[in-house]
Amino acid sequence: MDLLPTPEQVEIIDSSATFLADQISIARTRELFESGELPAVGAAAWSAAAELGWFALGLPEDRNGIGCGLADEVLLFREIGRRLAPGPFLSTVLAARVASFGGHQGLSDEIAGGRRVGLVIPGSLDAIGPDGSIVGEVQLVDADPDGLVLTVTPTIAALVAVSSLSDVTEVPCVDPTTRLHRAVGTGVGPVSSVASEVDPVELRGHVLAAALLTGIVEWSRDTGSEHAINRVQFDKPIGVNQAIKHPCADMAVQAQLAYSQSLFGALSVDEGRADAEFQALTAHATAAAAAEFATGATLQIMGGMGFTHEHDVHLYVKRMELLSHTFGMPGLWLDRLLELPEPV
Amino acid sequence: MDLLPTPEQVEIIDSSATFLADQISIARTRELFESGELPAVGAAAWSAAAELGWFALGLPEDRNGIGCGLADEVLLFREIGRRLAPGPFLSTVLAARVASFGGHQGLSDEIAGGRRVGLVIPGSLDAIGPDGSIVGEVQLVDADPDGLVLTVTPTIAALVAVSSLSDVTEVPCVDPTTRLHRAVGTGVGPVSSVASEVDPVELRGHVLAAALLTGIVEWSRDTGSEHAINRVQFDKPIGVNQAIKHPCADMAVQAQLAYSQSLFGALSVDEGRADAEFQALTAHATAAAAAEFATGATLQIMGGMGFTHEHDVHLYVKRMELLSHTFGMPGLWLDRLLELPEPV
Amino acid sequence: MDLRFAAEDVAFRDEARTWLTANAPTERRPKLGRAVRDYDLAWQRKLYEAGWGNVAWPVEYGGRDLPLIQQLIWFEEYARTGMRPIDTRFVGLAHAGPTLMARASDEQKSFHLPKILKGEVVWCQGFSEPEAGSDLASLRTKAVVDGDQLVVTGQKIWTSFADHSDYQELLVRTNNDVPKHKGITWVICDMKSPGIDIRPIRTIEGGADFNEVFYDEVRIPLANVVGDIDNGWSVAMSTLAFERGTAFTISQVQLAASVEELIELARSRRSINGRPVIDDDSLAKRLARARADCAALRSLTYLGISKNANSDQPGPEGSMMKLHYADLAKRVYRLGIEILGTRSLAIPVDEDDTEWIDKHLIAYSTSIGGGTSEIQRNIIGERVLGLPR
Amino acid sequence: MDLRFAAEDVAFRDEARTWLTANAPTERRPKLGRAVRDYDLAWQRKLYEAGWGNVAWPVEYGGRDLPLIQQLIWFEEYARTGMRPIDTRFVGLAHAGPTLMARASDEQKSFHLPKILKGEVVWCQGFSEPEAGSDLASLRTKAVVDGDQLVVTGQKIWTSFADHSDYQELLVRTNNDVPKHKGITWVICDMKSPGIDIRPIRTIEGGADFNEVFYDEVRIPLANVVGDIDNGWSVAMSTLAFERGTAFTISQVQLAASVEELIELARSRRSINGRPVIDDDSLAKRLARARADCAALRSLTYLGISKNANSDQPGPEGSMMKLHYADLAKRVYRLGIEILGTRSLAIPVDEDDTEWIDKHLIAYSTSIGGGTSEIQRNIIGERVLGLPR
Repeated sequence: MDLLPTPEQVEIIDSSATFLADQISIARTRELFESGELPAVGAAAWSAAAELGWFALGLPEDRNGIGCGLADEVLLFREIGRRLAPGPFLSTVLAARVASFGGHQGLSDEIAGGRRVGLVIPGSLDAIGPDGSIVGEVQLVDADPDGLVLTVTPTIAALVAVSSLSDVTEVPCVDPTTRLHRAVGTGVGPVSSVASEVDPVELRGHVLAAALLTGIVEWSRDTGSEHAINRVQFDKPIGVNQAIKHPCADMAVQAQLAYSQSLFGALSVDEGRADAEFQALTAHATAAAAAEFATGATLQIMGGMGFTHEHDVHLYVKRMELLSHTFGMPGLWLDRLLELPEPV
Repeated sequence: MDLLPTPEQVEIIDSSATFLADQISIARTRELFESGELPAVGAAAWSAAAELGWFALGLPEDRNGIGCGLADEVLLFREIGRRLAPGPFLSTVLAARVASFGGHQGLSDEIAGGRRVGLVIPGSLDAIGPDGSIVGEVQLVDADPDGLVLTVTPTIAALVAVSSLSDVTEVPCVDPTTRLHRAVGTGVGPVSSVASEVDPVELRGHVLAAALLTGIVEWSRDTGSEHAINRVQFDKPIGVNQAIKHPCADMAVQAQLAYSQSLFGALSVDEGRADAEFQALTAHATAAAAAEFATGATLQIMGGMGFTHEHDVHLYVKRMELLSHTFGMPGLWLDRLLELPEPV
Repeated sequence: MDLRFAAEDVAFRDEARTWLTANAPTERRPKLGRAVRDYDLAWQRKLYEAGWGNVAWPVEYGGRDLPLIQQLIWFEEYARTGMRPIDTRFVGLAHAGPTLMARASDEQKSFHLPKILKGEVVWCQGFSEPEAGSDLASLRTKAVVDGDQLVVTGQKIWTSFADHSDYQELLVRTNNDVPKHKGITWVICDMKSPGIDIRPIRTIEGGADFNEVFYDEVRIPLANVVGDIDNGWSVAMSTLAFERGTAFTISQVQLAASVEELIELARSRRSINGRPVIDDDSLAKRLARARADCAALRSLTYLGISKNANSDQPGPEGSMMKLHYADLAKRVYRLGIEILGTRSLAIPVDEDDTEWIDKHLIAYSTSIGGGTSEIQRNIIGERVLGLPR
Repeated sequence: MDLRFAAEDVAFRDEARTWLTANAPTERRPKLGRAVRDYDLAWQRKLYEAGWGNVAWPVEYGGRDLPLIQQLIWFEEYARTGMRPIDTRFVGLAHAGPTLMARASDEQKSFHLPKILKGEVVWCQGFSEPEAGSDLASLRTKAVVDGDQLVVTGQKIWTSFADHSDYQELLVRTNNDVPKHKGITWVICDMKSPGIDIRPIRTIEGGADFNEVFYDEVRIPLANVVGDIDNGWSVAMSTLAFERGTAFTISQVQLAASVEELIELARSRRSINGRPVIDDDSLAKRLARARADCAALRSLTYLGISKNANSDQPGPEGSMMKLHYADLAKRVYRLGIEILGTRSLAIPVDEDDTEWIDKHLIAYSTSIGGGTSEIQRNIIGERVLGLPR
C-alpha cells in the first residue's frame, strides 16, 4: 500500500504543469472565449497534448496506448483542473477507450491522435438507450457538429455521431470556456460501444471528474490562502482573522480528502477491487462537495474582486458547476452509494 | 403592528423571572432530580405557579382564566425555558384549555389550580385515534400514574386517564429533570377533548414549545458570550477569536429570529390569521433549529467544562432534545409547512 | 402587541397598492446603456408627481415623512411590483440625499434635494478603494486645497452606476498627519468634471453596474464640502439611522417570493431520474426550511421596526437582518440551480431558467457587498454582545 | 502507487485477525470501579504474552517495531474487535511510554517500560489545568526543589483514569522568571504519593472517566524528572511523532462501522409517519454522505501513512484527520438520534438504542478533547498554509 507518486508519476505532474502553463494558460483561454472560440482551447495546443500522449495515457500498450494506470490519469487531470484548461479532455480520453474496447482500434488511434469527442449530458436517465444510443433530450459538451459524442451510463458507454441527432442547437454554457449544444436523440445506433463489464468507462469518468475537481479545490485553497497572506486591512494581513484562516484550513482538509479519495478510487478501478464502484462514486461526490465549498470560500475571501469577471475565481465556480453535473448529479450518486454493499 | 411588550407584558416577564429564580432555580432542580424526584419541580413551587395564575393565563375570563393572549404565554414560557424549569408546564396549560373547551369546566379549574397533566408523545402518528384516544405505543412525559395525559394531533386534543393505559413503565428520560413512561393505549375514550376548529390546541402547543426553546437559545447566547468575555487563554479573553465571537453572533441572530417568530406565531393564532398554522409550525421549526445550534455552540465555547455534568449546558442540550420531539419532529413540521398555502 | 395594522395603515396599504398596480412600469428594465438611467428617472418622476417620490423623506424636502410602519408598508407593496430593490436612484434617495439633509448647508440642500426627488439626477457613491474595503477609513484618494478648490487624485472602486451619474458622494483624504478617521472629507463631486475616468467592472453574472473611477487632479469647489474639512467620517456615518431598515424590506419580500416560485418550479419540473423534483425529500425539506426562514426574517424585521419606531437609534436588527439575508439568499438561489439540475448548465434556454442562474451567481455578492458577513458578525459580537475586539 | 498490501502484509493481517478473533475478550468491559483496570490490564497481559503488547514499540523495549503499514493493519484489525480505542492502557502505551523511550534515563526506562508493556501498571496524564486548556503552556501547578525532591502544589484537570493509575506524566512549573514555555518540568508522579486528592468529573453522558487531581505539597524524587528541570515542554512535545497517526485508525474504522449499523437501523426502523426511516431521502442522503466521508477519511489516512512511512516527521494529516473526524462523528451520531426519533428520549429502553444516545452525547467532546477543532484549524492554517498568526 503506497499512495505516494513514483518518480515517473512526479514527471507526469511536472511535465503536464509545464505544458499547461505554456500552451493552455488561463490568459490564453480568456482570449479565445472572449473572441468566441469554443471550446476555448486552440487546435495547436490540443494537437500538442495528443502528441504528448495525453489521450492514450491509460490505454493498454497492446491498444496503442502508453499503458499507465487510472491513477496516472488522475495526476494529469488534477493539473488540468487546477489550471482550468478547457476542452473535452475527459470525454476524449474515455472515447479512445470506448473505440478500442468496442473493436474500432482505428477510430481509437484517431481519437488518441487528437480528434476531439464531446460529452453527452442526458436530460433524463432514460434519454440514453440500453445500447448507448441517444433517444431523448440531451446537452452536448464541447461537441463538434460533424464529430462524435460520448454517452455514458452505469452499464454501457458509446460513441454517437452528432450528425445523427436532430435539433442540434448551440446555446451559451454557464462555463464560458465551454461549448454547449442542445439536441434530441433519434435512436440511431452508436458508432462503437463497450459494456461496463468489459471496461468500466463510467467509473473511470467519475474518477477523472473527481481529479479535475480536486485541481479546482487545490487552486482555490492556494489562491485564497495567498490572498489572505498578502491582503492588508486594518493594518494586518486578513489571514490573521480566523474568519479567513479557518475556511482556508477547511479548504486544505477538503483538498486533501478529494485528492486521496481520487487516488483511492483510481487504484480501486485499476486493481479491480470489489468496491471500485463505491470508491469511484465517492471520489466524485467528495470532490464535488469540496469544490463547491472551496470555490465559494475563496470567492468570499477575495471580497469584491472575487465577484468580478476579471478575477479567475468565477471561472472556477462555473467549471465546478459543469463538472458537478457530469455523469449525473451529486444527489444521484449518493442514492447509488447507499444501495451498494459496504466497502471492503 | 407592534411587537414590543406592553408594560403589562413586561410585568409578566419580570415577575415570572423573579419567581423562577426564587422557587425553581437550577440548583433546586438539580437537588430534586439527583434525589430521584421527577419531574424535578417541587409540589410547593408548582402550587405557587398555579396561584400566580400561570395555568390560566391564556384562558378567557369567562372560562375562569386571566384572559391574556398566547403572546403573553410566550413571554412566560420563554422565561421558563431560559431558566430550565422542569415539570409539565406546557401540557398543563394546554390541558386546562382542552377541559374547558371540551365542556369540563370543573376539571379545567382543577388543572388551572395546580393539577399536573403530562404529555403524550406518540410512537407513530396513528397511535392517537381520531377522537384523541390512545390506540398504540406512546411515551408519557411527566405523567402522574393516577393522573391525566394530553394527546394532541392537528385535528384534536384530548385528555386521557393514565389508568386506562396498559404496560405503563417508567424509563429514564434523556432529560434527567423529566419523568418518562412508556405505555400502550387501549382505545379507551378520552375524559375530555376539543377539536382544533374550536380551539387550535396543537398550534398553541407549537408556539409555546417554540417559546421554551427560545429561552434556551437566549440562555445559550448569554452563557457562551459571558464565558467568551471572562475566559482568558493566550493572555486574552477567548472572545477576541472570531472562531468564538462569530458563533456568539450567530446565536444572537438565531435567538432574535426564534423570539420574533414565536411572537409572530402567537399573534397569528390570537388574531385568527389564515396562515396561523404556517406561522406556528415555523416558530417551532425555527426555534428548534436555533436551539440545536446554540446549545452545541455554547457547549463548544465552554470547552471541557461544557462537557461536564457540573455545568448546566448539558441540561439545556437534553431539554432541547425533548422539546424538539414534542408534537412530532422538525422533519415532520417541514413536510407540513411545504404543503400549506403561501403565508399571507 | 399586535400584528394587525391600524385602520389608517390598512387604508394606506390600499392606496399604495392601487397606485402601484396602475402605474408600475410594465416594460422590462433595460440592462445596459443610457436607457437604464432614462428608465429609472422616468419612473422616479412618475413617483414624484404622484407624491411617492420618497415616502421616508421629510415633507420640507418634498417627501411624505411617513411613520416607520407606513414606510414598511410602502416597501412591502413596492416589492410586489418586482422592481429592483436597488437601481440608479438608490444612492440619491437612500444615502446621499439623507446625508445632505442631516449635514449639508441650506444652499447645498436647496440645490440638490429637489433634483434628486424629482428624478432629474443620478448620484453615485465614492467610498471604497482597492486598498480600503472592509477597512474603509484607510482610504487614500488624496485631496489638496488649492485656493477655493480641492484637487483630487486617486481611485475609487465598486461605484455602482458611475457612468450614469451626475453627482457623487466622495470621501477623500485631506489630512495624513492625524489618525485615519480624522483626516477624511465628504465632498460632492460633479461627475462631469475633467480628470475623471470611469472604467466598468464586469461581474460574475456578466453585469456591469460597478465601476472603477480614476481621479487625475480633479478640481472640486470647496463649496461642495459637506460638513467640515477633515470631518467627513462623521458625515458618512450620519445616514445610518435613515429609514432604519425599512428599505431592506424590498429584498426580503422578493426573496420570499423567489422561494414560492422555486416551490412551484420543483413541483413542475422532473429530476434526471424522472420523478418530480419536489418528491426528493431532501430538496423538499430545504425548500420548506427556506420558506420558514423567510417568514422568520420577516418577523425579525417587524420586531426591528417595532423597536425603531420607538427609538431614534436603529437597533442591532440591521446587521442581523443583513447577515441572515445573505446566508439565506445563497441557500435559496443554490436551490434554484439544484432544481434546474443539468438544465442549469445552459444559460439562455429560456428566460426563466436564465433568471435563476443569474440570481444564483449574484447571490455570491450578498455576503460581500455593503459590509461582509464577517464584519457583520464582528459588529453583532462586539456591539450587541459586548465581546472584546 | 498501490492499494494492495504486500504478501507479507497480507500474511500479517491474517495472523493478527486470527489471533484477535480467538483471543479478544468476549465479556463486556465493565463501566465503573476497579474492575475496569483489572479488565484492561488482563487484556494487556494477554496481548503481551502473545507478542502483541505494542506493535509500534521498538524491540528493545519489548515491542515489535513493526513498519507503519503493519501498525495500520494491526489497528484496523484491532478495531474490528469493537474494543475501545482509548482505555486505561492508552497513556502508558501511546504517550508516556514513547516519551520515556525518547527522553528518559536508562534507569527510568528499564524500570517503567516493561511494567507498561506487561500490563502491570496504569499511567495517566497530568497536563491540563482549569486555567490552561488550549493554552497548555500557561500551566501553574508549582513545583519547588527541596533537597532531592520536588514539592508539587496545584491542580490538574481532565485526567482520564486517574483513580485507576499508578503513575502520571505530570507537567509542573519550576520557574516563573522565564517565558512560559521555558519554566516547565516533566516528571513521573507516583499516584499513591501522600497529598494527592482525586475527584471524579461526571460527564454529559453520565461517565466518570475524567478526574480533577489536586496536589498538596506532594513530594516527588528529583530522580523522577525526565529530561532536565525547566526543559519539560520539549519533553512533552517529543512524542508527537510516535505512531504517526496509525492508532487513530481504531476510532476511524469504528466510526465507519457505526455508519453501516445506522444504515441498517434506518432500514429496519419506521419513522413516526409509519414509513421506513430510510425512505426519507434527506436522511438517506445524509447517511450516504457519511458513508462517503468515512471512505474519504480512510483514504486520507492511507495517504498520511504513505507519506509518514517515508519521513521521520508526521505530516499535517494528523490535524486534518482529527478535524474531519470530529465534524463527521458529530454528524454521524446526530443521525443516530434522528433515526431513533422519539425513541431517543428514553435512555434504557433497550441496550442498542442507549448506545446511540451515549455515542451522540459523547460526540460533543470530539471537537474539544485533544486539541479543539478551533486549534486544529489554526495549526493547519498557520503550519500548512503559512497564514499569519
